[in-house]
Amino acid sequence: MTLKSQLESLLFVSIKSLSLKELAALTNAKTNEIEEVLRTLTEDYERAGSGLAIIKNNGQYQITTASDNAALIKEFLKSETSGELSQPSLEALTIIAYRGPISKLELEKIRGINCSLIIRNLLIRGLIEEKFEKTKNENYYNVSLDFIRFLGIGSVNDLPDYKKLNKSEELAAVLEEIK
Amino acid sequence: MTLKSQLESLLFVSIKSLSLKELAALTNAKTNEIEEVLRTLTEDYERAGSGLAIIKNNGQYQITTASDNAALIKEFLKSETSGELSQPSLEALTIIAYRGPISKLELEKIRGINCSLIIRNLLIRGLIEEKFEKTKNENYYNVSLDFIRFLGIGSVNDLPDYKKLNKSEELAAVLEEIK
Amino acid sequence: MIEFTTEKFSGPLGLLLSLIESEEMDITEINLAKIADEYVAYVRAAENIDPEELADFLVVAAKLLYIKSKALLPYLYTDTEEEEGDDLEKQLRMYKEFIEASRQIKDIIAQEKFLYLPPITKSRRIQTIVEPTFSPPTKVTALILLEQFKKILADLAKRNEEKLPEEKLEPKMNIEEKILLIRQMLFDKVRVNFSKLLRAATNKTEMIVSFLAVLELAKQKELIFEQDELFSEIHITSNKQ
Repeated sequence: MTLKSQLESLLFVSIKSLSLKELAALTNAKTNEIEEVLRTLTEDYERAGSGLAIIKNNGQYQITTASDNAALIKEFLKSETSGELSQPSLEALTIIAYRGPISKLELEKIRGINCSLIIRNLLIRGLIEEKFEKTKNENYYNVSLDFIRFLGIGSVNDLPDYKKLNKSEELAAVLEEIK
Repeated sequence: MTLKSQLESLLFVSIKSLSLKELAALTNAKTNEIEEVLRTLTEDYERAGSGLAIIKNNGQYQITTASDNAALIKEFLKSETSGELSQPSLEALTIIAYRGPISKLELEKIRGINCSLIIRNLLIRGLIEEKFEKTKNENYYNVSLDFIRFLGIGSVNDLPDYKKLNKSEELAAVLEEIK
Repeated sequence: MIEFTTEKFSGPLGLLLSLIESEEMDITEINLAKIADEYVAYVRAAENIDPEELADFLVVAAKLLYIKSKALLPYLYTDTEEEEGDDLEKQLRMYKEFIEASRQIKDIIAQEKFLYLPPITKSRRIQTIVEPTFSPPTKVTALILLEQFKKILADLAKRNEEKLPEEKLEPKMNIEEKILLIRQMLFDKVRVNFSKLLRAATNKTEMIVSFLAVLELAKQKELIFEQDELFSEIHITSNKQ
């Protein structure tokens, strides 16, 4: 693949913005060459009226949405994370509330479907929190403090029938299978 | 901004894949118009040797990195590729990919064996999706966008011999008996 | 007989296909008839077949034996019954097409051409939208969570109870039972007509089982067969007297 294509892919997936130096190390190209290609790419996007744009800040590069679409995107992101939860999300949230800390795998075993997207959505809405358990080499999930307060309780222990439901045999049976 | 630009921006920021209907509601455009623009966009990316690609499955769209940069991005993200598929899972997945939407009964008729467990595992891995068909009072299965991404293709239409296997007459005859 | 490992096939059709392919035979009804004994012998000897899957293996065994019996005794079958063998042949051909496709998919997966999504992280979104990141659904309350959780537990309890569908385990008359029955018939009657024995079967599976039982008894030299001319009635008597 061309350097241009590689740079585009890298900026696209990176969580943080990338410097010329970092990009050079990743692609085995020279920094001035990369700088030149990124300039072309930036112009390409502008000329083509692309929905994406390359922004440069402090020598760091990043792909973002084109500024002309800002209003649309803002509206969309707002709608995406507001409003009621879908039934699958509500169920996942419930299980995390009563059984947290719980791993993604455990949650998926209980729900019977892949939960990557649901977890991401709940995380972004600030309803749950992720914590990496070193000993188990896995992420575990809990409901967030914000959500607990939102429910008007002091902790998950105050959830109705918490003690009984937290220890439910049905769940234990399903989770047992994982081991 | 042009519709093309808006679609590009929306796909880039969305947590989940977007359907033509959702995109239509967001952009106030018609679904067939959007479908046409997305087709052009997909071709533009391919022709320009872009680092990005548009993939499609079951009327849902997503924007991803180009398949040729897979090794580079894997290295960069230090992502682990998901585990091996067992032979039975691979078989079931193949049949669902070529023949989806397909019911459990049809799948079992083709494989000659009960597939409950395999379906459950594929659902948890997010490689297939389940949809309840009201008119037939039965669950139907399709491969997911994650499956498309896992293979690095644009849609199921890119699978080898897709047309032939999707429309196989022998298959139709075998499945006919179920009814 | 060739040794098979479970990796080589998955399910009854996979086994059948590996048998046919290892003999380098085409998938035809005649070849299926030839391979029937090998298949049955394998299923009988196999220890690695999941008991829950055994029923599915036996269904294919029954179909194969039906095809075989038809090849051996064509006069017993009318044209309307053609379909059974035709059906298995078609099914296997189609299965083979998907197996070949699955090999190609395996190759595609092995190339590791994964497509990656843009990251959706809080930090990235905050750049676009400066708003508090806690956005709860308005209608959720602790009581709703309780109600949901109870429903989930009820569903789980139901799922845990779900066993194999009953139809899978429908009692089939086994060969041993049939052998006992034939012995009894011969004890009572001295001589039995083969066609009558088959006609007594209430369904195809039972007919196949009867046929197998007769074969088994013949193998053990318990029976004597007499036939006046080709394709005429076969008379069975006991060898024990």
